Amino acid sequence: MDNFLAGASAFVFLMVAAGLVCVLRRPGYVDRMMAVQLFATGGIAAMLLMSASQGSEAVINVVLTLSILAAFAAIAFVKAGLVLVEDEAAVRGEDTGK
Amino acid sequence: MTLALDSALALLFLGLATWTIFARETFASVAGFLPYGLLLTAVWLRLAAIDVAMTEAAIGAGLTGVLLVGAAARLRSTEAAAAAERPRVLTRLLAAIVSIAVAGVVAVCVLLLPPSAPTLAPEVVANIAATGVGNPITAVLLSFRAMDTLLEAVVLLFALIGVWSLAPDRAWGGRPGPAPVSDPNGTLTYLARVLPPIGIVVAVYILWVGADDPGGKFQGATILAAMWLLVLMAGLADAPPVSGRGLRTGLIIGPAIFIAIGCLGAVTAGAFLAYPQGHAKLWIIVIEVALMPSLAITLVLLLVGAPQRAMT
Amino acid sequence: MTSTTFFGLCAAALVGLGCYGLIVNAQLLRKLLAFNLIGHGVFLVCAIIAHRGAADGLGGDPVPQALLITAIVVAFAASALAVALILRLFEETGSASLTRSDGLAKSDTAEQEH
Amino acid sequence: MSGVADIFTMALVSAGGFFFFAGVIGLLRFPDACTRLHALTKADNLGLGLVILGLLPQIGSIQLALKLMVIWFLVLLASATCSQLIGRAIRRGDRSNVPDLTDAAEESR
Repeated sequence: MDNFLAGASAFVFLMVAAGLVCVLRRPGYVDRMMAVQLFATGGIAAMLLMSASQGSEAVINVVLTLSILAAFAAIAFVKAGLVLVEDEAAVRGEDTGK
Repeated sequence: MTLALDSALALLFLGLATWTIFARETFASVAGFLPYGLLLTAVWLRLAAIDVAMTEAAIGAGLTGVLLVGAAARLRSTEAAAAAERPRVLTRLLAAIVSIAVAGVVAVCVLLLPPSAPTLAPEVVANIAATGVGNPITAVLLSFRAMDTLLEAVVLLFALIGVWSLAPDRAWGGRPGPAPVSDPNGTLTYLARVLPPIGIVVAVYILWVGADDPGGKFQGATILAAMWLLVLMAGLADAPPVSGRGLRTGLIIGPAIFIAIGCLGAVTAGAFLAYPQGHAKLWIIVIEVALMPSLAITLVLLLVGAPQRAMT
Repeated sequence: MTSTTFFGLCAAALVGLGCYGLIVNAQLLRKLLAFNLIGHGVFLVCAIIAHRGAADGLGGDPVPQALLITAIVVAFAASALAVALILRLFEETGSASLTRSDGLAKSDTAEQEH
Repeated sequence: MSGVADIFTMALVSAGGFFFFAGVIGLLRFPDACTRLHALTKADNLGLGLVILGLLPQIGSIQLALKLMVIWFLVLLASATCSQLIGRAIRRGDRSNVPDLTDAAEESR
């Protein structure tokens, strides 16, 4: 069972890596934001699998901390990116949709 | 399978580190740094350093990332000038040679570590009963090496004084950050109302389990700080003026109690920061509980930076 | 190869990457990022030494691990101070690199710009 | 009994892994930012949910199981907020679909 979980964890890590490669290769803020969000979900899934394969119960607390802080960091990043996008839209003088 | 996991982890980890260094824009580079911090947490877990993993998850991945994101957004306009300043090929080549040499030295040191590693673990295990706590790292942090922890809290305060002293004259003692803009119907506002109560409960829980399991005041304080920052980010509250008396009291109360207990130990147990016989766990918990709010306030103020707006 | 050695080599690579970024990237925030990378490399080496000292039912030597926790917090404090310095430099000069805006490339202008 | 629990875990974790895979395919193949966002948020959160559901029988106590559910809830909350903000950024006109962002950086060289 532990081997299966470790393998599943490696698989999810690789999927996240593949997603990250295609997201980061594109230009633009929106794709950067998606990269961070991809990690906030996929990274936590992979870490949960990893901690289950190690069989240590205390690790759950780490993932709990991480889920709050990763959520917070992702939102801070997306918020900053949104401000940048709006600034650029204002500079271009376009209708910002408000 | 473990090897596959380690390889996947290392591949992604080093890939993100490379991206952080070589990305063209700073914002993109920070976008790589956030997941990188998360992966570093996973690496600590693989190395069985669960307490360190939790600290990294809280401070390394969370707060440092947010700090850099904010700065990258502010420095957006310098992007073009910085890109134009890229050094010449020769410089880059020399830099690469130097870096590879440094990395090679570190790698050789890692490979040549003596087969029997020195360790203090048996001594910690032998003496942990005297402290009454079950988590060896808490025992080291707050009993065997309590001086380090005290100085760490003080270093955070000094860093904060350093940050505040960078305020321009017009904003001296004023409020940090831009004025809050709130969107009452936005999802972010909703999240900033829903998440903080959960976060506070989790923070207190993490503090409480720190006595016997991985956890403790720093991790708890970081979660508290993140919740406050979320409220600031959503514009539901304004950052306090840094000259406020209540704020400054809150900042120093934790370290002050720590020092007071240390002095008490000097009187009753014969050495600074020595705890009276048999009550070590009580004092450790008093210190942890007192330090957590002070640390949370310090972390928030370090993140929001120097004052920018004059007092009104 | 054990996973300890494996991550030790990762730490070496991290230090190398950080060094390169510190030298080559002009913008100060990028230098700070690179510096953080070097720091993480050093922390990793320290964690490996802790992991090798596993004994008496503990996953690692708790003393270096406790030191690492202190180190992570202090590194954050240093980064916060550095970011504040960079932002102030940006406010004063409109630039976030150590090169002067009149085109005279100087490496030691940190003091002059304050 | 543990055999049934193991099969349950394997099935659900594999299904979760499949949804992560599907999410990546979506990110690779979908033409514009909105559809990619759709692939990312829906598939990945479903994947995470299945993984957590699959891990539940492997976890000894109710307390730990509850913690897992809290983690799931927190991630869902955060990713819902995030994707809404990203969606707003797409609507406010990011230039990611017009390939001139990198050109602007090139010009300044």
